[in-house]
Amino acid sequence: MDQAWLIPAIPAAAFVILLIFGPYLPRKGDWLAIAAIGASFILVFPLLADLLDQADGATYVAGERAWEWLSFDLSGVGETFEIEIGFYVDPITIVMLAVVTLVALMVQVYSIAYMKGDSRYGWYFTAMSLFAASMLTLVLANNLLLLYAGWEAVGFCSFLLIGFWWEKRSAAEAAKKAFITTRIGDVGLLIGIIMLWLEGPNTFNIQEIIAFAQEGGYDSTYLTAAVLFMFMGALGKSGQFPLHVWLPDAMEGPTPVSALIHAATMVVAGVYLVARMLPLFEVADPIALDVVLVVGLTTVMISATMGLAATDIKRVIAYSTLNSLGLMFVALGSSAVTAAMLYLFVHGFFKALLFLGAGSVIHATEEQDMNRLGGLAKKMPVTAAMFAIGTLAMIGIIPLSGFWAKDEVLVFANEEQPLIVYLVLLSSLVITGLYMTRLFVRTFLFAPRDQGVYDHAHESGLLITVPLLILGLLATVAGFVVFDEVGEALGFPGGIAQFVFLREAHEFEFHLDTAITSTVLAGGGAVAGWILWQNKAELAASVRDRFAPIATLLANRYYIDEVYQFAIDHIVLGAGTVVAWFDRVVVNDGGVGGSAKIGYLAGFEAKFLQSGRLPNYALAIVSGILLLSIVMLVALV
Amino acid sequence: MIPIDNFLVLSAILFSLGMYGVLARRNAVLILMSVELMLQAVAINFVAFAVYLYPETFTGVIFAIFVIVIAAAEVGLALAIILRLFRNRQITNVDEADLLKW
Amino acid sequence: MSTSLEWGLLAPEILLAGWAAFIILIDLFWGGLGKERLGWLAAIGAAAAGGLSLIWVGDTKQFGDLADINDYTTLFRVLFSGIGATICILSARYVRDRLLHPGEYYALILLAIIGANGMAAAHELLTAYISLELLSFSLYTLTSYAKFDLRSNEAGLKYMLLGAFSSAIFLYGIGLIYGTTGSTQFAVIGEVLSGDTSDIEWGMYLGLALMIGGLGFKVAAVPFHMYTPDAYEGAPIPITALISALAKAAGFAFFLKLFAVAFLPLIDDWRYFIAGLSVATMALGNLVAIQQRNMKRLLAYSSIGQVGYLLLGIAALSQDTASALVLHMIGYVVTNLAAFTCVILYYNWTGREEIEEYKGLAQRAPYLALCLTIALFSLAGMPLFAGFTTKFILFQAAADEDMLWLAGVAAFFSFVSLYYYLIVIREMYVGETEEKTRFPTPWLEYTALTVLIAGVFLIGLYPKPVLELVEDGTATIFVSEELDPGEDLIGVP
Amino acid sequence: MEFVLLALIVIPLAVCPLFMLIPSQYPQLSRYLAALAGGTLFALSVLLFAAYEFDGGSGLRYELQWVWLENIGFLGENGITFYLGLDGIGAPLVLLNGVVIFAAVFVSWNIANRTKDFFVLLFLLVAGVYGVFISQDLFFFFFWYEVAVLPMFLLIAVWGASSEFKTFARTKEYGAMKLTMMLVGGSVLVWVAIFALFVEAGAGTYDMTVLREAALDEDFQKVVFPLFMVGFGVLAGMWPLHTWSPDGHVAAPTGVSMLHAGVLMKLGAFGILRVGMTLLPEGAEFWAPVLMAIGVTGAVYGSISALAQTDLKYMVGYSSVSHMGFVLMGLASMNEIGVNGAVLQMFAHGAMTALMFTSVGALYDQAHIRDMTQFGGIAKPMPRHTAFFTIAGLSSLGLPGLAGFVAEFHIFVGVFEAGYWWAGVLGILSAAITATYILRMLSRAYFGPLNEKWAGLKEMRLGEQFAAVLLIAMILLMGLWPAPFINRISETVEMIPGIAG
Repeated sequence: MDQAWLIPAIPAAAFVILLIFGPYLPRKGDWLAIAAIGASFILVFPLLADLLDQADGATYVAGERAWEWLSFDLSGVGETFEIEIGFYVDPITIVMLAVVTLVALMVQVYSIAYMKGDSRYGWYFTAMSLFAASMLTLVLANNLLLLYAGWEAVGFCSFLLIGFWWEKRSAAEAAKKAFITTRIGDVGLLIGIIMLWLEGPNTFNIQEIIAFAQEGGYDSTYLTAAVLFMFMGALGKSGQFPLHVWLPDAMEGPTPVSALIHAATMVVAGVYLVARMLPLFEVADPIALDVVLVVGLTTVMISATMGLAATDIKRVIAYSTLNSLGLMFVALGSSAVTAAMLYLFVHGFFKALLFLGAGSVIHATEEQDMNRLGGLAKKMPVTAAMFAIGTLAMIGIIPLSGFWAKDEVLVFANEEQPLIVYLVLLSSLVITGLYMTRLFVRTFLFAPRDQGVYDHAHESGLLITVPLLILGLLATVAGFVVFDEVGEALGFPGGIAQFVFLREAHEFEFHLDTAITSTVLAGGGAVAGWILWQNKAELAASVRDRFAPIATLLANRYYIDEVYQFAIDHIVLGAGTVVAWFDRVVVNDGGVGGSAKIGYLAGFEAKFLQSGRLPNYALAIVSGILLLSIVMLVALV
Repeated sequence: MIPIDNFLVLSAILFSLGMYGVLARRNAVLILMSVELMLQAVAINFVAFAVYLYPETFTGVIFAIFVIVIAAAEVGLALAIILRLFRNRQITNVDEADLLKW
Repeated sequence: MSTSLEWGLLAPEILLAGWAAFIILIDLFWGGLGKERLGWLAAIGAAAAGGLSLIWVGDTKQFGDLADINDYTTLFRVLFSGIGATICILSARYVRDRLLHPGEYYALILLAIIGANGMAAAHELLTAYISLELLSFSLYTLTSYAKFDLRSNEAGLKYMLLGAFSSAIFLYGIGLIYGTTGSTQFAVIGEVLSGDTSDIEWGMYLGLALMIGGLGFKVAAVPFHMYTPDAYEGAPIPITALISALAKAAGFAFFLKLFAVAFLPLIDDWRYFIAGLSVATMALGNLVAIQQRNMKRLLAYSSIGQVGYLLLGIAALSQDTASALVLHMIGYVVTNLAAFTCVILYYNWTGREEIEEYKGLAQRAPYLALCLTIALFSLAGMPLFAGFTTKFILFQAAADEDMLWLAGVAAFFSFVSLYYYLIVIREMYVGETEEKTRFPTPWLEYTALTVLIAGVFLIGLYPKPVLELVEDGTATIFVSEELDPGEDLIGVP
Repeated sequence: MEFVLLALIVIPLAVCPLFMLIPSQYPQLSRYLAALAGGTLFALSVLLFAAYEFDGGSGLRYELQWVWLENIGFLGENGITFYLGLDGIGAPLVLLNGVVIFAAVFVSWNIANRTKDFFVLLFLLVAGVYGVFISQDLFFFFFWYEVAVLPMFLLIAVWGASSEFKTFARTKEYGAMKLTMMLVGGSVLVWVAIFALFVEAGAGTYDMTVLREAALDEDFQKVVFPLFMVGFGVLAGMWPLHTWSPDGHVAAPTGVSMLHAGVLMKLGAFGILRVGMTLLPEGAEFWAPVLMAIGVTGAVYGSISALAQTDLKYMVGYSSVSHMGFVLMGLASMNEIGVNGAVLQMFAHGAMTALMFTSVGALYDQAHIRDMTQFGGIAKPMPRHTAFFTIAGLSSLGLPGLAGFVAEFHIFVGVFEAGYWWAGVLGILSAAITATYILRMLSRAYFGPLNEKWAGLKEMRLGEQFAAVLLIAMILLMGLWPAPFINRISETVEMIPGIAG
């Protein structure tokens, strides 16, 4: 248990080595990065093993180890102000570690082929190792400050990797946008952390804070405010409703980056944070959880609808990610950690699969726009097959993992939340079915729209297809974890449900009715999508013309981007110009310059007293004498 | 005996006349004369004090003598400078001598 | 009855007078000596007088109630002869090139030193007045010494007439004080004024006001300062240096002694008038200086500003403030002479005195530029140099006498003064000139300059020795001498 | 070790006449001498920082006291003493000064005209700064404080650069004059406050350890503290009196603005802490909310106006104002965490700004313009330069793992702890705004397609790269392992009366 710190340390060490010696290593050191992430992946299992054999029955004892990073004693209050570095391993961490390390490994192997020949090939793997290190630190952190450190580092890495091809103006802008938006979110997180520390037990340790809160240490409105502030950080990082603008643009980065960061790991950090802090959400008054729920719902609806209009295949998948994240937050909103973590676990695989599939298409055809693709299935059978599995998993068709996890979320939504939530989710199922099939059909089936692209297409090499196959297998199999028998078979006493729970052991019930409704709706969506977009997609075109205004609205992403841009240009930059002008003209020329001018003018006037004529001087002397004597006599005599 | 006040008043009047002369006059020599007038007023003052108030010591009287001596020296010096000015610029009016200003 | 007039005590003054006559004779009869060497000769004379006056270090003697020869007098004698010697050395080259009759020129300088010595040594008003007039007359003549230069002439005229006018006022003041207190001895006046002065208030206060006015003229306090800029600009440069150093120093030596001994009992009455004068002087001196374009006029206003700080010392008069004032005066004199040396040298080379014409001096004469910068920074009160330490001690002493507001005003105006010093420095270092030729290095003047700059650094970095000297000096004027009332000049028993 | 402390002041002053002796035909010789002197100072600073450990009492170590003036006039026993001593707050700042001067020497390696005069003035500045950090006597504190301001005018006026803008122009003389006049103007207030303090304490000495014990009555402190606060605040870039900083830095040569923004601005904040808050605790207590308000305004105001700047140096100038606003906030929180944060921020900001100016200077030396809108994609020709500037930018926007975050975090916690939650939120907001303008500048000037005009740019000179690496080492050291700094600072901060737990 106490070698857990090795997991983030190895990629960090790799990062340092690659940073300094990278260019001189053979093949620019890509093998070192992959070896490092591989080692971290392998190290997860001993952790799991320790956790399991210490577990008595279904309750798991979490391992924690901490070292003091910085401390000084506060004279007045007697205690000390301490910041420590440590890790905390419990079931949620294990799930996260598994997803992160595995997907990272797959992506890095995939990138060898994908990034071959890139001028900054070495730098790519350096940044990837740094990302892995910081993500793992975030997941393992035992105190909020270390979590925040990992949080920011991950944001920085996404800035580096989105802006990997920074020669492109759009990539540079996207990177900037991503980092600033997440930074704005992090403002909330930092405030939340400090608020929790302020009124709490003078420590940043998460478990102590939660214990303190559960004993009713914080008063509820204060706690709600702190928790909502923290949720603001999760919003930024996971691209939820108000701060989701950066995720679609983040597709400027290389596809493996999108696969790793914007599907499986970074964006999920927000979900992990809320899952980790859920006890706080629950102690705070219910408004907190409702906010999470509402935000999740709005993101689900917005992303699903926008997915319909997007033409770039990566953007469609990005919207699907937003959609899934929305779902996770809905699950968390109804305090179903199990459902959320399960969906996260499963989503990591099939979303990475979809992205890598898209990557292989882009790698093969150098083309991202759906209107120019089509009919690639014949040329790229393996990619097409895997992409199909990914799409079906995303829609949530019965055997695949997507179904089971989505089903859990629906079950909870149905039981805990009012009906409206359940209905919204169901409608989102339909729309997901629609745009996912649209994506698959437009890319792989029917007649190719651009012959040049079609001829150019070829099946990608083994280095790309093998990770696809692995992920494809996982996407299908991972769902069965739901059944306890499968859990016991894997050595989890009482199945996975027991493993990942919050309040009490929770049984996966298989609600036949929700399962049927969800499958019917999802399948219907898929079929409708097939009909709409088959061969020349005339039907889709006619539908679009009829609902032209809605289509344009969706194409422009509800104009949210434009609103934000307007806000930034006019309000923020405008304020900047006004303040800068105020500073230069009023404070500087007016205030400082002005007072200097007063001195100057006073001197200027006084200068002319010196008229050069002797009687004036004599007059000055006489007036001096008179004044002096009169005042003296009047005052003193 | 004439009370001391008369002398003090006389010297005050002379002093003020001298001061007025310095301010009003434009010709350098006349200014000089007004200054001399003021000095004589001072001499009167000294003698008055010496005689009326402190007859037993000669300080006052000696002061008066020195004042007169120094006034004489002053006139000599001043006239030399005024002459120099006149020779150079043919002006005696003090207002015209304003090369040095501001 | 101290009718025993120990003439030996006045040896330095006698030496100076003799030396002046000697120089005039040499100039008259032995033309071969050359104007330049005459200057060095005069300097030797002045220095000898200074050396001679060191004999009386430590003891307190009186020259028959007229002058007392104690540490205070010795201190100022050395200072004044130092100033005289420096001025003679500096004006050697200037006189050779531009003035006639060098003999009388140097003689008058020596006479001026005698006048200054007399003012510092005076024990009673008459001696003080006579030496004041001696100093003033020699300065009037020296100011208008450049016979054919209109500006020197006009300056002399203004200085002369206004000088005479204000000394008449000063005399009237003395008369009234004599009338009310019965004596011209400082100690006796002090004695009488400390008694009940209810019935003699009118005469006393009017006398005091007139004396402050007269003295104000001599030290160029604000309402009476009008002549200073014109006199400084008109006079030949070495004489401007002489006026700014000697006249101010002698004026303050007398001012301090008069107010410390004679008028100390009335301190609570006149304190705020002097403070008012000081604020006005600092304000006008520094503000108008910002406008100046001519180097000499700038230094004139800067010296007016410095007078403001010295007046602050008198306004908050006490034993500590007096020694701080004298220290600041010494610092000011040394720095001012250093600045004027640079101005004289530059004038000798180029004949220019406008500030713009100092452009690019740093390239042409780096050492001169460096010394002028040091001097100006010292005048502004920047650390490492004399100005900072002396100002710090002076203002702190004033603050100690609960005149904190005045110290604050002084600190503010010393900050304002930095502006016009920086303007000169900017011209020297940032300005560019066409001709890049390096100036010839005048060795003698450079040694004098180096000595002065060393003085500036010494006072700035380690003022202890100088301050102790000054402390002994001022101690003597504050201890109440043994009084023998009724004792008078030539009193009849 | 006492003489090592003395050496910190003696070396820079001793080196000045040495420079004078070098004939101006051999600028290379004076550069080597400068590098040697810079190196020794750096080594000594590191030695002092490492060797310092707290041993009870007031935390003063390596004391050296020589009587300068005593028992004369108003000075009593130990009147003015040349009293050097290193304490916890001084140690990191001494290290900072050592690092920045060593870097500045390398950055100003190719100053062509009058090299030796440049180095003389530079080392005079350094002597002044060292003097302030280690002198324990109020007279000499002010003495060195003024010495540090003395060479600024010439450094900027002679070696600076004027700049034309569409709507206004800022010549280097204007920048130099304004900077010097405002700083000396500020010091007038400090001067008056020192006089008042000396008279009130009545101890006849300027020795700060004695003045500390002098129990000054409450309302006297309330009147005198604002004098210190505003007087030192001018140099610390306090909000309404900060305008000299952007203009001064735009006009100053790189090495000078490195030293100035990097170290000299810390003198102001250090003054408030060492003289204001230690000697006048109740006064500080009373004025803390005002200082907090000014600090927050400075922080937000600085970052917003930096947003609108197109000139790189102006942007860095305003960012310095903003970060110094953070320092003032830290000081105003009057509790230990906040004040620790303030001192940490002084160090962190020193290193960051020095690094930023090094990079901007390097760019300006080659491109001769600083308008970021005309640059594009410079990362291609100057990758290392971009990396260095990015690290500096990231540290200033408070990325964890770099110095900025550690300091800012402490300040925010301290501010919240002191109950000014509105100030804390505004502070964190201004950190976000900092992120905006830093990233906007990075993406516009450095990333994106390469503007052909700048294809000819070459990488930073070796000297500049060495300086940058040195500074980055400091940023990373404090970012990753702040324990050595915190341990030293916190012991001394505890000693300051009036600092709540």
